[in-house]
Amino acid sequence: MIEHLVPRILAKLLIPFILLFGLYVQFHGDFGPGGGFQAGVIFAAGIILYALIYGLDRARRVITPGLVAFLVALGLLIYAGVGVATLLLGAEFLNYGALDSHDPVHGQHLGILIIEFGVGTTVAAVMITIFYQFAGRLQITRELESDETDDEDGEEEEMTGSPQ
Amino acid sequence: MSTAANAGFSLMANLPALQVVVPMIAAPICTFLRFRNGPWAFALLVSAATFWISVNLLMQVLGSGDISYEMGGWPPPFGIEYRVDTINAFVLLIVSGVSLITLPYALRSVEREVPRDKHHLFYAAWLLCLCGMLGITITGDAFNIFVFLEISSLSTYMLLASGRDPRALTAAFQYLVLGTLGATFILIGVGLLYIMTGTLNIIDLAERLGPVSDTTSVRAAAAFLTVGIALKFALFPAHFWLPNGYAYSPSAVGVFLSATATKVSIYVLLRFQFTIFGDIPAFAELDFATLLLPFAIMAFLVGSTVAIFQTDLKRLLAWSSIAQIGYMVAGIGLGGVDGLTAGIVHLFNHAVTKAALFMAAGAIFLRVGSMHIDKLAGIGKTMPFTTLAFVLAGLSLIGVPTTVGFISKWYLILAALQHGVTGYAIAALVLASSLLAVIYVWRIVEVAYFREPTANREVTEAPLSMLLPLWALTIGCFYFGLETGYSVDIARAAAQSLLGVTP
Amino acid sequence: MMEWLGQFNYYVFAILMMAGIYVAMSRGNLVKKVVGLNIFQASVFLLYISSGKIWGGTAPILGDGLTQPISNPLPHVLILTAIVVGVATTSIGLALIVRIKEAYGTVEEDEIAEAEALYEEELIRAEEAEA
Amino acid sequence: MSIETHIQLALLIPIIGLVGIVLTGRIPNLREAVTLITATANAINVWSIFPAIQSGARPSVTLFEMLPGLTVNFTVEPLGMMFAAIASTLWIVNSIYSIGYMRGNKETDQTRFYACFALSISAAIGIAFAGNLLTLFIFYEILTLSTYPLVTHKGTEEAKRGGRTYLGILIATSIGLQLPAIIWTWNLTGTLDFVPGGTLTGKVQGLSAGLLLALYMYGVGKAALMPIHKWLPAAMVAPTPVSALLHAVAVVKAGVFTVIKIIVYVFGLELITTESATNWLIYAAAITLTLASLIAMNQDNLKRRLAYSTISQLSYVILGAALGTAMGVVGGGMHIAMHAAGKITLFFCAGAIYVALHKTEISDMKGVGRIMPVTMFCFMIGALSVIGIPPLGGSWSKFLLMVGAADAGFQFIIGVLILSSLLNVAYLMPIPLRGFMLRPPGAGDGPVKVQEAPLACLIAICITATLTFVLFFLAQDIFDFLLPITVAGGGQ
Repeated sequence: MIEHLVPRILAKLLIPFILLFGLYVQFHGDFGPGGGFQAGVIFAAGIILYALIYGLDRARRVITPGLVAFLVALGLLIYAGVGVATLLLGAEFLNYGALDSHDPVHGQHLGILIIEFGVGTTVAAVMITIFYQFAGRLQITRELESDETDDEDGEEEEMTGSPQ
Repeated sequence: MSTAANAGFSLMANLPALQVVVPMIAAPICTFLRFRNGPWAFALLVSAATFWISVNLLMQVLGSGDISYEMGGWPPPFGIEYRVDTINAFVLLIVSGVSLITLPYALRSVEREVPRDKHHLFYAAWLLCLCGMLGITITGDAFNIFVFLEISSLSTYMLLASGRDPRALTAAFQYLVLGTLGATFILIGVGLLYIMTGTLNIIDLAERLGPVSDTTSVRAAAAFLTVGIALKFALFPAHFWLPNGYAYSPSAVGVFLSATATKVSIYVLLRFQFTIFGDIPAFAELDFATLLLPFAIMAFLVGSTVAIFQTDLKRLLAWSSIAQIGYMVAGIGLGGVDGLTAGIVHLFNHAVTKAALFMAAGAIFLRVGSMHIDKLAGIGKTMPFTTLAFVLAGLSLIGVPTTVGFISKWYLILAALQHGVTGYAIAALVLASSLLAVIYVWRIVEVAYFREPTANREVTEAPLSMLLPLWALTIGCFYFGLETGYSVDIARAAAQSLLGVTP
Repeated sequence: MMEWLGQFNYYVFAILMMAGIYVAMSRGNLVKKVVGLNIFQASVFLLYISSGKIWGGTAPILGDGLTQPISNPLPHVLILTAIVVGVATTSIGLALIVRIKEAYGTVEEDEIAEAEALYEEELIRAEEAEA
Repeated sequence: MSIETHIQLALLIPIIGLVGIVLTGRIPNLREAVTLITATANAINVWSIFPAIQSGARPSVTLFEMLPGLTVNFTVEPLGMMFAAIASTLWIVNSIYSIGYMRGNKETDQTRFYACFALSISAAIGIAFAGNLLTLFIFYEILTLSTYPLVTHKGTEEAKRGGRTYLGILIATSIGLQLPAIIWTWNLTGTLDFVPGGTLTGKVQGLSAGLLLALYMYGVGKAALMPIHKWLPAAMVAPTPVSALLHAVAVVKAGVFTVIKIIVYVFGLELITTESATNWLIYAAAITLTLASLIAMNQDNLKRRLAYSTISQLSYVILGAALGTAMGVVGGGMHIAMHAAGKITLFFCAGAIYVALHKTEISDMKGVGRIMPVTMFCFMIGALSVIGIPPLGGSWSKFLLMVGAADAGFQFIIGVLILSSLLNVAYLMPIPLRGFMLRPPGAGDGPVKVQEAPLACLIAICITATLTFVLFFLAQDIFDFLLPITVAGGGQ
C-alpha cells in the first residue's frame, strides 16, 4: 500500500462533502435539477474515490459486497413497493396522488421523493458493485495464476475458471 | 398477489400492471433466496401467477374488447398507457405459458449446466427476461417498448453466458453487439417519430402520422424501425448471433428463448407495421412488410439447407428456428387477413413445437453429455420416450397433418395462393423448405433408431421432471393441431383487429 | 446558410452514428467494439437532446409567473433512461470480455476463433478418450 | 347400434387392438390372440355397415371442426365400403399368415410389428371412410408414417436405405404436390367435401384443369405412377407379411382408391370426359402399364418382380378412372378387389417359399412345385387371376376396363390392355411352370421329399386362392354395388 499523503488528506476532506452533496441532489430533485440517478452516481463516486485511495479491501470492509447486493435489490423493491402501495389504496399502479387521500399534490410530492430515494439506492449500489467486481477481478486472476503455478500436477482446471 | 380487498383495490382492474410488476418485484426477491431449489421454486410460483394473469387478460379482451390501463393515473397521450387487444393478449399467453412449462423442466437441466452458486442470479435474470418480454408485449407506449426491450435483452445476455461452455461467452458477446445495434436503431426510429409527431403513445402516433407521413424523416424512421426489429428477431441477413447463442447456452435457456424471444420481436414488428404505419397512404405502396418477403423466403430456404449439414443437435434446431421465423415473416409479408393469420398462428405453433424439440435436446444433453449427432447413435433404444417425443415434435416441424405445423403451413399456402403467379412460386418454395425439414428431422431419426448405442456409459431415460413437460408439449403439438378453436380463432381475430377489418 | 447552421447537431449525429457503427462492426478487438457501441449510443442521445431545444428556452422549472418559453423536458427524461441502458450494456459487455479473456487468454476476435476451434477439438478428443 | 357408431367403431377397434397388443407384448400367444380377435371384430363391424350402403344410404359422421369451414368427417359410399371391407377381411388372413411367418422366421420386435400393423389398418379404414379431402389427407399421412417402422423392420443398413426412399418419395409427393392441390381446390370451390358428380365442374378449365389433375396424380405417391413408383420396389426390403398386406392391399390400394375418389367426387366424370386437358392421364397410365410389365420380366428377385407387377396393375385402375366412363370407373373399382385377392396370394407364396427354402431368386426356384406342391398350385391360381383368365376374378375387371375404353372412344387402349395381359403371362407363368415341370437340382429321379411352409401360412394361402375363385362369381354383385358411384346423383 503505497503511501500517498496528499491524496489521503484531500480525500479525507472531500469524501464527506461528496456524500453530503449526493444526498442534497437526491432530496432536492423534485423542484430543482437532481434526482435518483445523479445522486446515486455522485454517492458511488464518493465510495469509489475512497476505495481508490485507501485500497479495495478497506473499502470492502466499509461497504461489504453482501450489503451492496442487498441494496441493489432493496432500491428496486422500494420503487415497486410505492407502486404496490398505491395499488392497495385503490388507485392505478404508481399513481402517487392516492398516497395522501385528502391532498393529492402532497401525495405526489411524497411519492416522488420515496421513488427517487429507491432509484438513488439502486444506482449507487449498482455502480459500487460494478467497481467491486472489476477491481476485484485482478485479485481473482492473480490467485488463479498462483494456484496453477504451485500445484504442479495441475489437474485439468475447468476452462472457464470462474470462481466466485 | 395481495389479498387485501379494502378501499376499492380490485385485482381484475389492475391486471395489466400486475402482469409486468409481479415478475419485476420477484426478480430482486429471487436474489435473496440462497437455499437449495429456492430460486427455482419461487420462479415457478411467479410464472404460474403471470400465466394466470395473462389467461384472465385474454378472457377479458375476448369478452369485453380492448383494455386500456393508464399507468400512474396519467391519461393516454401524456402518460404511459398499457393497451391490451387480441394480438398482444395472445402473445402474453404464449410467453407466460412457455415460461410456466419450461421451469419444471429447467430444475434438473440448470442443476447440471449452471454452477450452483449462480442459481439465484440465473433465476433472477430469467424473471427479468420474462418481465421484459411481457412489458414489450403489453405496453402501448413506443419508448416504453425500447426500455422493456433492453431489460429483456440485457437479461438474455446474462442467461446465455451463465453456462459452463466458454463458447457461450463469445456467442453472448456477439448477440450483445448486434442486439444493442438493433435496439438503438429502434430508439432512433422512435425518436424520429417523436420529433415529427410530438407523441409516444402508439394509438396517438398512428393518428398524428397522417399529415406528416410524406416526409423523408418519417420514412427514415420506418426504415430504422424495420431494420432494428429485424435484427432483434434474427431475420435472415441478421441471423448470425442466433445459432451459437441457442446452441451453447444452457438447454433451459435455449427452450425458453427459442419459444418466446423471437416471437415478441415479431409482435413488435406487427405492432409498428400495422398499427402505426398500417393505414397511412404514403406507406401503402412502400409497404415494409412486403419488403421483408424476399428476406423471409431466403430465411426459410437457407435456414433449412444449413440445418441439414449441422453436426450439433442444438445448432440444427437453432438453424431450423431461423427457417421458421422466415415462415412467420412470410405470412406477415403476404398481408391480408389470411397472411396475417398464418403469421400469428405460427407464433403459437412454432413456440409449442420448438420448445418441445429443445426440451428433448436438453434431456439428451443431460444424459449423453454431448450434442454431437454421432454421440446420439442408438438413443432410440436407450432413451425411448425422449426420442419418440423428439420425432413427434419433428413431425410438427415438417407440417404433417394433425400437427400444429400443418395448420400454419395450410394458412401460409392459402395466403400465398391468393397472390397470383408469384404466390404459386412462394407456395412452392414454402413446400420445398418443409421437405428440407423432412431431411434434417429424418437424419436424427436414422441416427437414433438405426445405429447401435456407442456411448459406453449406460445412458438411462431422462428424469420424470423433464419428461412430463416434454410430453405435455408434444401432446400439445397434436391437440392444437386438431382442435384449432383456440389458436386459429384468436389469431384471425387478432389479424382482423390489426388490419382494422371489422370481423 | 441559417438553415444549415440550425441542423448542425443532426449532421454531427449522422457522422457520430456512422463512426460508431463502423467501429463496432469492423474492429477485431472486443473492447474497441464496446467503445464503438458507446459512440453510436452517444450519437442517439445527441439526436434526442437537440430535438428538445427551443431557441431562448430556459430550464423547465415551474416558478411563479414564468413567461419565457421552456425547452421540452421529455427528450431529456428519455435520454436519462437511454444513458442508464447504455451503461448497463457496456458493463455487461466488459464483464463478458473479462470472462472471454480468462477463458481464451485474448480479446482479439481472430485469436478467439482459433482458441475456440482448439477448444472444440479438445472437447471431441476428450469424448473419444472417454468413449 | 346406429350406423354412425359402427363407423366410429371401425376406426376405434384397431386402436383398441393396438393398445391390447402393446400391453400383452411380453406373452406372444396372448398377443397373437389379441390381434386375431381385433381383426375379426373389426371385420364383423365393417361388414355390418355393408347392408345399409347396399340399400343406398350414405351415413355421415362429423368428428370435429379442425379448421374454420373444414371438418374431420366420415361419409361411407360404395367404393369406400368395398375398400374397407377388403382391408379388414384380408387383415384376418394376414394375421394368420404373419403368425406362421414371424414364428417360422424368428423375427425380432414382433410387438412393434403387430402394433404398427393395427395402426396402418385403422389409417386405411380412415381413408376408406373419409368424407372430405382433408380427412383423407390426414389418414393418408398417418398411413405413410405408420408403415415406415414396418418397412424398416429389420433395422439393417439396407432396410434404412429402403425406408429412406420409401418415406422420401411418399412425404415429398404428399406435402410437395398433394397439399397445394388440396389448398388450390379449397381456394377454387370453397369446399373439400366429396360430392357425387364432382365440385370442380365449371370452376376450372383448360390448362389449369390439367395442371390440377397432374398435382393430384403425382401428389398421390401411393398410386405409383411411373416417375414416382421407385418407393414400391425399395419397400420390398420389408418382411413378406408387410409386403403382402400393405403393398398388395392397404398402401397401394389406398393410393388408387384416392385417385378414383378424386376423379369421381372432386373432378367429376363429366369434367374428365369433356376436358381434353385431362387425357394425358390415360397416356401416362398406359405407359406405366407397359413399362412396369417389361421391367418385371427381367427382375430375378421374386418379390421385386411382384412389386413391378403391382405397379402395372395399379395403372389398370388409374386407367379405368382416367377414361371417365361408367364402365371404366366400375372396372377400375372392381380391379381393386380382384387384384387384391390375386396379388396377396402371390406375396404369401413368395413368403412361404422364403420361410421354407430361404429362396428369393426365381432362377434357383427350379422344381419348387415338387417340394411345395400346395404353395406353388395356389401361386398358379393367383397368377391366373392377375393375368385375367376366366374362371378367376381378374378376368371380369379387365373385361370391364376394355368395355370402358371402347365407350370412351380410346380403341387403342384395348390393344394396350391385351398386350399387357400377354406380358403378365410372360413374367408370371414361368415360375409355376418351372416349379412343376423341372426337377429340383440335386434330387435324384425318385419321389421328391415334400417340405411345405408352416401350416398357418398354408391355410392363409388357400383361403386367398379360393377367394379369387369365389370373386369370379360375385362379380355381378360387385358391379351392381359400385355402379351408383358413377351416376351424378350417386344414389342419394
